[in-house]
Amino acid sequence: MAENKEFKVIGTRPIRHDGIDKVTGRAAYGADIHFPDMLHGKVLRSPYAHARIKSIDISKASSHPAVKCIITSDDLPLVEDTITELGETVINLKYLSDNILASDKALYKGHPVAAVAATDPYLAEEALNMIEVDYEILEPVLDVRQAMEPGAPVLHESLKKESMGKEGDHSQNVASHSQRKNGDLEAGFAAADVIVERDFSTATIHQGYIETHNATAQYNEDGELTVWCSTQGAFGVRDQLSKILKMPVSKIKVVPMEIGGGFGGKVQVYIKPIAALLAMKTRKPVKMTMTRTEVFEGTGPAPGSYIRVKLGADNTGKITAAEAHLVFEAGAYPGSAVGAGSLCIFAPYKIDNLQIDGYDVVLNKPKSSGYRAPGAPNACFASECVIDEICQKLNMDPIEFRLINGAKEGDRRCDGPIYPKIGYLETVEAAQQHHHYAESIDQTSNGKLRGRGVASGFWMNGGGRSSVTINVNSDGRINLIEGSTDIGGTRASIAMQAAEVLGLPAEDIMPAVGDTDSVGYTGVTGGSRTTFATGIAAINAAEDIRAQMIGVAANHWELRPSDVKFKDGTFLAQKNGEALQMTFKEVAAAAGGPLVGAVTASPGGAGNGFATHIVDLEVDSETGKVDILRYTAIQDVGRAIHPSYAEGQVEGGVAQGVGWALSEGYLYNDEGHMTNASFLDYRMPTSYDLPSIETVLVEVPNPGHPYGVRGAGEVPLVPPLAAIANAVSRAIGVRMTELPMSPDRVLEAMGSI
Amino acid sequence: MALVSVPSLMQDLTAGQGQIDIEGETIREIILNFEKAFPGIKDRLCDGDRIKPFIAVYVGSELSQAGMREPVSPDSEIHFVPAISGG
Amino acid sequence: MQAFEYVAAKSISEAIDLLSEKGDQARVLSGGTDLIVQVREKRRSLELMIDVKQIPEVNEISYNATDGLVLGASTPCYRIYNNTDIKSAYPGLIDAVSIIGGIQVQGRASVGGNLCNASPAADSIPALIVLNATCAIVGPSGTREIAAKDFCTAPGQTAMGKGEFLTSIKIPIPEKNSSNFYLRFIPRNEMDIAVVGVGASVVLDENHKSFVSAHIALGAVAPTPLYAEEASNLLAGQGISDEIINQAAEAAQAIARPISDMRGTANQRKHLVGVLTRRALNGAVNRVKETE
Amino acid sequence: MPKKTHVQTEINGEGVEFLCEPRQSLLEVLRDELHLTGAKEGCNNGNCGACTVRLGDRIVNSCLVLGVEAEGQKIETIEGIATSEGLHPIQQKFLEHAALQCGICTPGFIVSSKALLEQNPTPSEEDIRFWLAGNLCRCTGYHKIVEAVVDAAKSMNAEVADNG
Repeated sequence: MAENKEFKVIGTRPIRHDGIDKVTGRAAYGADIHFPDMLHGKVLRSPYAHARIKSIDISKASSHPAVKCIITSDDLPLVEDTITELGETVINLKYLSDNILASDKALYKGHPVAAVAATDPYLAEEALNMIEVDYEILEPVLDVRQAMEPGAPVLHESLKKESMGKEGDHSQNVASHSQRKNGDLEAGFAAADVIVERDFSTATIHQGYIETHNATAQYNEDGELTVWCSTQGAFGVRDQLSKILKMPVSKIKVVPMEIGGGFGGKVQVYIKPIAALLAMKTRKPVKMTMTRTEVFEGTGPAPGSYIRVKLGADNTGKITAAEAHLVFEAGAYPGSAVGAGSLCIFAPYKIDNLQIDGYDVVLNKPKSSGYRAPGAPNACFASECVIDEICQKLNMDPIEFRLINGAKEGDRRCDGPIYPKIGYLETVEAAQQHHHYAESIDQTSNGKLRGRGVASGFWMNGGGRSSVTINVNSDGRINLIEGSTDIGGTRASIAMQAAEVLGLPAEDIMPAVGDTDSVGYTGVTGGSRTTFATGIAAINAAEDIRAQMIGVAANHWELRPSDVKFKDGTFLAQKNGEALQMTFKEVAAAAGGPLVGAVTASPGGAGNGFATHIVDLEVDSETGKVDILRYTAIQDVGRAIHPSYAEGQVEGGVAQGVGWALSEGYLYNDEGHMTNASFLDYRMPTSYDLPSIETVLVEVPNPGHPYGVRGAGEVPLVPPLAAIANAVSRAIGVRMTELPMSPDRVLEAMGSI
Repeated sequence: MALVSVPSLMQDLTAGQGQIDIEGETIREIILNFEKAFPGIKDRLCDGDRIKPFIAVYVGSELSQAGMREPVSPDSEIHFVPAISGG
Repeated sequence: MQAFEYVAAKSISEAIDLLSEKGDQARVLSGGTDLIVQVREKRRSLELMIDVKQIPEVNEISYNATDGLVLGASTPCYRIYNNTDIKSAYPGLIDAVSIIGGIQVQGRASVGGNLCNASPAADSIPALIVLNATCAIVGPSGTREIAAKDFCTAPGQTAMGKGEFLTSIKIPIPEKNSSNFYLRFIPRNEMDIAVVGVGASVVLDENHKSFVSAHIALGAVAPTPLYAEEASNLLAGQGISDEIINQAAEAAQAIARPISDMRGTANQRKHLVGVLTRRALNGAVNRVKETE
Repeated sequence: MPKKTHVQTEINGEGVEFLCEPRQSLLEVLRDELHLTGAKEGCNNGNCGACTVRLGDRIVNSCLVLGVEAEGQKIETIEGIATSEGLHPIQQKFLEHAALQCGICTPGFIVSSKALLEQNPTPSEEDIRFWLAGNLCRCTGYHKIVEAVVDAAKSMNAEVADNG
């Protein structure tokens, strides 16, 4: 952790402003909302993975005395089958609407088909069982490669393959094909002394946030809709509600409650429009919360994938050519993270000859959604494993190999654009110098096989729109209202940037997350954008306040603003040879009224994120069980505003990566029913499954941010899958190419079963 | 003249040419001149007067936020790349 | 979750009357860590839960050097592993009750409940089988005892009849030079259901050179927990060696009839029976040696 | 609506009476009837620990306890852990070590950790990781949580030393 002597607040570790509420149980999360007269909503979900909905009979259920309202897709406004821009993403409205309540077809087990509002949650559940749905059961398709086969069951009759503006001629399950190509692939492979080509597959997995989705809606007689909910972006929810319900955004207020984890899974709406519709029809507050099983079966998981990578290098270790073929599960509707995966797969390296093809494929699983660096972990698992095998074939140290091939400022990214200032090589050098890498490990210990793995990862990081309002109180303390929901301590990291500008201690800034009526448009807390983009908005607002206060001081001293200087929270001037000075608090008092700074910003220049991880682990050769012994994660964060929370992002990403690599994955039976839709059998790591994780924050300041911030939240999940796979493969002497590396798969790879 | 990289999946319209110098001070002008040289290009890149949602435009190393209005300097390098969705 | 009635029975006879009256629509509630989830997830329907935790007999632990252990069926795991007598006499039982769920579950879950839930993967049952435990059952027609190895008859099914319920588990005092051990395999280090579980108890000669007798029981490889009789018998009178332990492990594998499910494959389970049987036997033997 | 039962219990040192259906869990009673929403529902089947409360002399998942079973019991929830003196040392150390991110699992972790330190004032890292395995956290990777509990144990033992 580099010293930031030039800063007063940045780089320190104050207690987060919302901390006390969260350790005392007072913090109000979405499910903590209660209205005395509220109704409870429940969703009827398809028991089939693929079925035509012939009819829905709600007459029996409607006669239930506790039932106040029942809705089906007929109650949703008709929306056109067109792609439109929605906030910061693009989406087909028909698909968006059909995923809320299925219209003609149910496309996955758990797909909502109807919803009930009743006076009691248990009675709402009872009423669901009285709704009679007539299904025509269709054959499901659950594997991307099978879904691409001619003659596979087709999910959407209207879906035709899109490839860079060209539309296919017949309907099938491949939603899109993208390609990135540079140089001369054939020549590149011809120049290679060693070539490795392998197929990889990764399971469908879930973000696993501990708080399930929830929404409470109220509709007033004047047509104003309010929705209290758990979301990564209140404005994104407002945009989606406006499109799905065909309501003007100004009629919708979304109140973001505290959020119990998102990781990309709380951007897309699910029950929010249903709660809204039930509230609009009953004119009563309607509260809905999902069960854990509903979350697994009915919300966007991260896509499972099939990836083929071919890589060539010469005897000096220089990569001569790289080829990748990525096929991602979109789920029931188009839009997987294959685009991001294709962009990230070779991003840490300078490769002159390459071709990357990405395919987005629909199949009978829930519509996939983002999960922390969407697509990149899948993609880099494949590429970083092939690189490790190349290193073995060349008998070359994997860190050395990365130093030879690593990308730096001025090199060309795989899809053409030139890299600005990046810190990839700095993470590799830090790994090389780290005592973890210096200390060797024994290959075996009491019958266990040990291995060390190294892998790198990339995430582009995002900018986008953020808004911040700063109000200076007469006592000199500051209320800061931001639009970014705080999932991991961003109230602190944003307040600290404003505090730095104003020369105040972090504690003098009181940050709050505003609802959509009380702060300007702000994009989702996602894309590793919040500390960067909302931070810039906060810095700009603070600079505005500083200028206003210089004016106040000048006015007070009867000087020109240009005569007043500001240093370390004090205003200074010279008048008739006399040194004048006022503290921030004195000027705030002198202002004689509130000072307000409101800013909206949409900064580019987010600055890419890179990481390099080292893991030591142990394989029980008799049971196939893998235990992580030691983990070191090195990441360029540009500048750590609050180092503890930057480290926390890394440690959390590593833990999720361990789960993805070893124990997590959707299991399906032949009918397309998930067989492990609970925290018992969807195995996320517990505290007893992990060692202490050592984090090294490298700081290569991002020129696109006044303090050098780079997004830090997503890239930590990119290297672990490959790092762990490389360590297991080196420990057992067999290449592992399928995730999760469950004990039975390890035993099979070793030929024990 | 700005240097435009032609996406591989569009090179069927440029007779395999991967990089082409094109006049223009905005992305709109670039695309219109591109269309003059290689008819059909505009339909691939645009819906009416806007860039298709699944295509992103880079001018140099910066992702364009202004779409068709994005200014272009003579020494700019322009890349039409698949937009990132699902993130 | 369906609606149901709740009664906290104050006496065994009250519980028996309610059970006889309601038949399979009544269920005894001890820790509830299985029962409540099953009803909530609609895997079991009932009209009445009979809470027996206020009946003294089902909640007591008593141990003495002549009769051995009487363990109230509803005694939660945390009281069992905090009991010093049980720790020294039946370490294999401690192994099992220390890994059922997390600490919170162990604050509620009971060995009686584990038996009555009759899961093939129940952790405590193989441990009880190798300790020659018996289950004390009361019912309309009085009291009877069933060997732990005969208690489960099928997944979720027990040897208890209408109106009967389990009041306590009895375990004889351990013989000299004996010890016992239970372990399971799970993908994580905690919080999973056993992919395979194996319990072993051994009695050694004074010099700890050979087996006087041994018992081996298997979990999660058949519709009920299994007593591995041949594997157990072939160890009796044999010198302690890797060879004989491997033979026992192979004999145990021979009776395993595992299925493939979301927790493991049949092949994996068959393989693990061998691995865990070896580890359980060695674990028990080492405990005898350590107690010197 | 099925008949409700009257239950008399003690929560965080105060006598409390409530009505509930037998099928309502203690968690539902705490949150929906008594509006003590500090205990959270993460899985509703005993696998995440977000609903952990103290019941008598041990901790339990309140989603696996019936409200009616609270009759005559003593219950402690996250709301009862800070006193008029201020935060409990464990709460303070969670803040100092940044041992929370989204915070949804935090009440469960604090209730569990308090129970651990009451019965084992000097736990090893291994003890802590084993004890807390019934509490899932998806944000932190547990590293800072374990550090916070270790440090809380230190400061609590120091206090004890000072007072005696």
